[in-house]
Amino acid sequence: MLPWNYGFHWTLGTAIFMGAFYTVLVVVVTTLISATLRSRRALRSGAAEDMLWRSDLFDLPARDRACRHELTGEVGQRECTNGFDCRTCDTHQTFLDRRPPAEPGDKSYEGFGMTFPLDRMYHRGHTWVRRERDGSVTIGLDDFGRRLLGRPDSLQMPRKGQRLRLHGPAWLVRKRNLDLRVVSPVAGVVLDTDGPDGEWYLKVRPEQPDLRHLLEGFEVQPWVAREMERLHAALLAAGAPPDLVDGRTDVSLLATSCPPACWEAACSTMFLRP
Amino acid sequence: MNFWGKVPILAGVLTSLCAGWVAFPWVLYRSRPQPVEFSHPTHARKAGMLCVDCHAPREDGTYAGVPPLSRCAGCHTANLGPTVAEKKFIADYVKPKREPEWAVYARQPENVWFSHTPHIRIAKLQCEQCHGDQAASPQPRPYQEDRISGYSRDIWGYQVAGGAVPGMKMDDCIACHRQEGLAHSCLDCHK
Amino acid sequence: MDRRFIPAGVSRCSTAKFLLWLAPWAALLAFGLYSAGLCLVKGLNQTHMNNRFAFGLWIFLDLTVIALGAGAFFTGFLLYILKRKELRAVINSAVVIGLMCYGGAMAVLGVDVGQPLRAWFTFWYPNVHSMLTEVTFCISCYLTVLLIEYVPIVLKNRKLRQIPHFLVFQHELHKLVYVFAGVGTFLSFFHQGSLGGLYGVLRGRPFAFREELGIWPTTFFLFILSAAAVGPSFILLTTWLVQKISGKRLVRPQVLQSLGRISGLLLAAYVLLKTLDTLVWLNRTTPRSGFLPAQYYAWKPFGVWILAVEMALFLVPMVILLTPKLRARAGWLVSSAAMACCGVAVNRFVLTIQTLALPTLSFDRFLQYLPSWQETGTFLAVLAAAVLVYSISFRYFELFPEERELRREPSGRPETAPAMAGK
Amino acid sequence: MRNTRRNVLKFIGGAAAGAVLTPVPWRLITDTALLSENWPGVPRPLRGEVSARYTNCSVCNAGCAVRARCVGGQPVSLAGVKGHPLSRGGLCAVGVAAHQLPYCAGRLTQGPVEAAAGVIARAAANCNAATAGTPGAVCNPTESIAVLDLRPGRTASWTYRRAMGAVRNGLYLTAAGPFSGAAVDLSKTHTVLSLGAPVLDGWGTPGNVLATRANFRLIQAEAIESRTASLADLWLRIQPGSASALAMGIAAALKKGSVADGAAATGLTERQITDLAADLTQHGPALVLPGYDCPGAWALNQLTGGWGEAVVARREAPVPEQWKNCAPVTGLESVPDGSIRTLIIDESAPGDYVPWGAIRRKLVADNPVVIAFAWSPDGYRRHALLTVPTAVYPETLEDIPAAIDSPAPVFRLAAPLIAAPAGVVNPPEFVAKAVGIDATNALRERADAIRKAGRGVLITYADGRTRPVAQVTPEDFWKALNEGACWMDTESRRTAPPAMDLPVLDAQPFEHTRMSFAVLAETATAAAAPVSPLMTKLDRESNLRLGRSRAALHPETARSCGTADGRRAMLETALGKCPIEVVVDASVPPGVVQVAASPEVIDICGASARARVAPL
Amino acid sequence: MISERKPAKICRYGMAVDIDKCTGCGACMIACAVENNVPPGNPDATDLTGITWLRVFKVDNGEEYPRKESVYFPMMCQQCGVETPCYLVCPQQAVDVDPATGIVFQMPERCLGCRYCMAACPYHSRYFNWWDPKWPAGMEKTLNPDVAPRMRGVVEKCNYCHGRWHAARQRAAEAGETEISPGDYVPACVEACPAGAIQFGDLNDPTSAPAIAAKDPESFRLLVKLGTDPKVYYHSKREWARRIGDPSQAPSPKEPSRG
Repeated sequence: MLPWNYGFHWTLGTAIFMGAFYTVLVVVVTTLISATLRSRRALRSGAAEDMLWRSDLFDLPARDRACRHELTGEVGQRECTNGFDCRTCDTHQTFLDRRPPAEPGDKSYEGFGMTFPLDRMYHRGHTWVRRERDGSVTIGLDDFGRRLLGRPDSLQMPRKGQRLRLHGPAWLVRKRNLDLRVVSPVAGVVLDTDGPDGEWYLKVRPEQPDLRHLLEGFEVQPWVAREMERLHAALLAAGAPPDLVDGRTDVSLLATSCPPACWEAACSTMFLRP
Repeated sequence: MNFWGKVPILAGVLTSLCAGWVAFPWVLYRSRPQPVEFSHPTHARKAGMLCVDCHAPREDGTYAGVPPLSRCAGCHTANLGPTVAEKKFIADYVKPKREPEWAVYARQPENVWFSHTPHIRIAKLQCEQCHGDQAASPQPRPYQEDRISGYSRDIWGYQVAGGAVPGMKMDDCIACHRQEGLAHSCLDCHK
Repeated sequence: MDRRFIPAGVSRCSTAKFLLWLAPWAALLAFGLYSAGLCLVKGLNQTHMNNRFAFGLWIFLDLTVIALGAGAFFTGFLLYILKRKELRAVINSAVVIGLMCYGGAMAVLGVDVGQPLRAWFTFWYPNVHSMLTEVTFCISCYLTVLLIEYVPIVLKNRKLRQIPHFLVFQHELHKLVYVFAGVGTFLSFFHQGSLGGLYGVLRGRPFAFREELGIWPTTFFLFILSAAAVGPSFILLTTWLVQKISGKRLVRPQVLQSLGRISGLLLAAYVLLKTLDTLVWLNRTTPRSGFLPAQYYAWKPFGVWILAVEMALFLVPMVILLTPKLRARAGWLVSSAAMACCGVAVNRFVLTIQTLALPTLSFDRFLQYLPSWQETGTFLAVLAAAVLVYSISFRYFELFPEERELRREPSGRPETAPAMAGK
Repeated sequence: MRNTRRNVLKFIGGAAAGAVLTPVPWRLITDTALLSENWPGVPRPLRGEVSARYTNCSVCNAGCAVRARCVGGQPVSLAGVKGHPLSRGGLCAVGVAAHQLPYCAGRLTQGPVEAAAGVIARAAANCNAATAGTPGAVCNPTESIAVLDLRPGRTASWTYRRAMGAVRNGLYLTAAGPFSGAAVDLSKTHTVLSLGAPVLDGWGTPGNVLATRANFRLIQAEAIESRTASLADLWLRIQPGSASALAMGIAAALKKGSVADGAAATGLTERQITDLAADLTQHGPALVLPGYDCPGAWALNQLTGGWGEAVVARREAPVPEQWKNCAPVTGLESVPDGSIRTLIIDESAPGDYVPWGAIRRKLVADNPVVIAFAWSPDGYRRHALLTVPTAVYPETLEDIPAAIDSPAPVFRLAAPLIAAPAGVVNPPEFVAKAVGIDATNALRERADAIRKAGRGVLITYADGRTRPVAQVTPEDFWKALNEGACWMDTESRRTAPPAMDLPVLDAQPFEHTRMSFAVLAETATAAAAPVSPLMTKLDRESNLRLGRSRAALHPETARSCGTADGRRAMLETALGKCPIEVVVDASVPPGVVQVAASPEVIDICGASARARVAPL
Repeated sequence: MISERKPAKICRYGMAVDIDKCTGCGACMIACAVENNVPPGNPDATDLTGITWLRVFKVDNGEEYPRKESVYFPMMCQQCGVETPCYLVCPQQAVDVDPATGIVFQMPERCLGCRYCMAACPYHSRYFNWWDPKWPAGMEKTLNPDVAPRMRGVVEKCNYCHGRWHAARQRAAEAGETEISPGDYVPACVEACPAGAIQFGDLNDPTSAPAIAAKDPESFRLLVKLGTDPKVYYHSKREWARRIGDPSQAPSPKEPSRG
């Protein structure tokens, strides 16, 4: 196949054949190389967590990835393709522009026997984020999450000064021999850590002030409702006893009363674990 | 990756380079010295002999092979020189009339049909042109046989008389045949 | 115990049960490897091939398997180049099937040649006018492409992707997969064609020889078409089989139906051209080379019936697959797909085996050929290997992305997937 | 350094990258391919000086002239000598590969040489003792010793006769029928009626037959479509074993008698037979050639007018006078049954294989002694007490008797091309020595006698010259003979052979026993003699000829025997049985089993017999 | 072929076979095997797995006795001159056509044994080494040094005794000639045929036997309509025999017959 081989001589056939063959070879090799280089770059820039988050998210059923504007009924059926990072989503902005100016609503939302103060923003991994005076933010588990987990068997908090990535693991919880990672709602540096006993878990200096990707205000109610639906669906799929799955499910009971399968199903669904 | 990160890679490269260039040939080739420490220069220079004096072709021009002991014995009935090698030769071979098992560096594979006749009679080639100036060649190198293919290293590897002259590989034949416009098909030389 | 490797959100049988399923196939593979080893060590005298029947079961197998494996490239082509999104549901499975088909073909070819140690000469001293050269190059290239396409599927495994390098690499590779789809399509077009040309150029075998269009005999194009037509059918068939065997819903019926529809359309085109080609061959090509078409079918057991069967096996499924009502019924859909696959097998059989069985010289005789157990064993090895790899892939990798969705949806509920919105 | 696993991976990666820069992968790929050239077991032909040597083929009496291409003295291929007056450059398939005979499977090189010598000497002594003192008395028949010469007419034959002559009641036996000392002259023949003789398939001197083929019309009367039958101008398909009946029928027709019997036996019409007879007389000179199941038919030539024309008497090449007082030539059949105690069979040179039954009859009932001189394991070795290994063409130095189609006496030697292995003997010299005669120089003495007679010409092959013997010195004559020259007597006045009387009809129609099929042996050149291993090209690898231990049956016959193509079966005759492989062949007439003549088959069937085929 | 320049002299070696003369004695087949170092058949070899570069077939006119006629029909490689099927299909140039002689040649050392050429050859004159070559002990001594023995797993075929062509060229060179004189190069089968049924020569030389046969109306070639220009001319006076070359005259299926 090489011109210096004995018996080789140029003909149209050879030219075409070799042309095609080497083109294919070059294309395949260059593609592989570029893939390698790009993944190097991606690794360097630490996009790995984000990818993991996205691929985990992609493993979830389409309905778990519903767009926040679907929850609020602003759009019929829409699947989030941005891994819940609305800041990079331009459709989000158009929806925001369409919204009427928000009039001051209640201080908090009560539903399903749970309380969601509206002075803060919520992430769909059941964490809340509150801006503090000093520009830092505090992060905690929302009522849903707290009741679900109750008192964790063990807890693994990040070190002070550690850098959290958006949608990377914020802290790890172990409950009923099930390991869960709580998704970090923001990217930033850990300033201080507290625990289940305190009001908040983490104090973080966010990398960027823009927190548009978090739910707030009137979005919370439909979201919680949808979360309840999902919880029920998950429990049903895991074959939970019917008494667990009715309108008045007390989330805090799950930790103690439901069988392991349902427990895993419930936690995975709620904390967006594939 | 800092320097220390590169060290293992370099080590790997170095290892396989050594293994490939040094150890591998040593393993691959079975080396066997020529039975007699024969010197072409001595015969050509001192004795002033010509190639054909020993390597006489048959009357049909074909190569008669390495000269038999009888031809050597023609002169070496008794020591002609002081060398140990000759003493040994006469003692080991001439006296007991034992043919030395010469190893032929350039024995061609079975599927090659080579005849000296056209090269001598028609092309009028001189021995040196292919075999190199053996008269100036050093002592016979050990014969190296490829353990896998069973061929002599010389026709496949480096060249019979070192640098200057072509080796005995197909490419070497072809180069000349191409020049002369005699390369028509594989059938020219293959059987 | 291997739960951590099994994709999230899907359920798989217990490890013990799985191993139980693998065991017989593994045994078959072992036997096959033994018989292949015999052929390699003792030589091809272990087969029942001979100087007249220079090709036997193996070449027939290669041609058929590669035709069926065309599903891989064609699905990829439809998905990544023509953007038929719904086929995302089967593409991974198609890749694995393609990989096994081509890998098997290559392996068998390795046994089939008398001097495997020299097989690389074809790459070093290729005769570019030989169809076999084209086949060898394209198949080996495409096999590489398939391997590359298989990598992301493996690395996406739930456990493996925890390693950032793997995760990122498969992600980036997956982004570029359309390139490979393109290359694969290019290569496949050529080697499917060359496999047809393999016999179409045999001037000395008027039964196989065909007129030339450009530098290629008509079989070149017919093979591309038939492969493209049957590939989807085979994917359809295998998917259905896997559903039945695993007892799970893996894809929405619409996917299978659209596969069937595509298959049907191409079959229609194929039947048309094949008929045309057959007529030209019988009335023009054959008389020119001094033969009588009648002679071809004078020998038992290969009467005209085999031609009829071949055409029927393409015609009937074509009709079914192009009738939406029938297509909608799983039974009809699957059985017609199966028929199409058999059709292509018969077509390849006729071109390989019957061609060699027929005499060319007036005083020569018709030949019978039955493969030896070593040949059959080698063939079974390919089958077993394919099943093993597929089973393992099915268990640990995400071959059917829709499976999880379908699992969450209680079956029987009307489908409202966005992918289907268009139809 | 931390993280060793990563480092190991790095190392491996580096090593892989480095390996590409070394000759290792490339050398290995190349070498494995080269290994497949020198695949273990593929031999390397020896190289050496190429030369041409001449000899005469002694595989059969044709003694075709041979040019051997030798490499380093070893013959690697044989070819005919163009322009040779007898063999005309022809060489049959067996002859072409005859230089490979020494490498036949199971070739004998070791044997009880001393023991044999002892036995012969003792037997001779016993004979002499048994008849001592009773001059001229018929010796005690149970104490006679005999040599069976399968190839009479050689110098060796004379040696045997002398040896047996030296023993008081030694016998010299030949299997040759009544027709000996005569020859046929095809060049003078216009019509040939062959009663199953393989005229175009190795009979006589192939080159001569083919060269003269244009002169004569060939009529083949044979039951099977043999090679000759398929090529003859006219093929008469007669009933198996009815050749002699046909001969009788023709004789009757010539004598204007009734041909009814002949017609009945042969299955021909009376008209066909009378026409045949007319052909022979009108388109003369005609020649009737018997197959070897009806030797008596030679006599028919006396009626057709071919006697003395197509069939002529042939003198024997001159023989030293002192040899003349020796044992007479006795036909094997004329020896009383059970009269031979010690029998010496010389099958070192291929000849007519006599069915063992016919020989056994002549031996004494209680432990006879049979000594076979042979180089191949199949043959009489299977029946002999002692087998003495001999040389084989082209190792032997021996003369070849004149072929049946050479009217002129000839004398040529099969000059050895390669040395005979140690441990083999020269049978005639061996026997002569055992009975106390020195025959080591017999060939030379014969040559000198021929030279002395001064008749004839010497044909040398190397230069293609023909010289009157008179002009050649004895030494040159002998030297030339050893270089493959041929002495040929000058054409003498052609005379008819001594009259033969027509044998009575011996073609008894087959009685229908449980043996339901006729076995017919394909009698090709030296059919019974071993051949080169390469002959597989002609039988198993191409089906051109019927291979040893194979039997061809008509499809129906095969079906009726419950066997099929390629199956093993047992061929069973009244004399015995031997295993065969069935070949189905539509060209074989139904009810006939066609076999290739091999010692086993001839032992149980002879030329033709009834048999049955039982599947195994 | 790999030639850059045209050879000085272009021959088209061919054969003329008079099937009326052939007696099917098989001397040619044996001479061929002897000349070309073809090993004796393996014990398991049949007429379908054996190696006979030259094979004599028995062909009859399909009639029954007494109208039945038979001829013996030597089949060697027909050395196709154009569109040479085997040459075109070999994937790795193991088949070569010598532009100087027109001889189609198989190079065993290049062949990988894919057997595509065998499928391509309409004359079935290519043979595969199904077994390792094996000679009885001592018989290797009789091998012809001008021909290389083949190994298992490769294809081989008649090449007009190419070893003899080499030898002839050497003899020519011995006399200082570059071209071999006609008659000095003769394949083994031609030399061996006692009936002189096979003749050999250069079709470009109008005086050669094949060239004369090519003009003879009673000559024919096999499957000539395939358009591969076979260079072996058969000759017969019998009309039915001349139809052997025409496949459309093929007999209908019937009981097998030897040869």
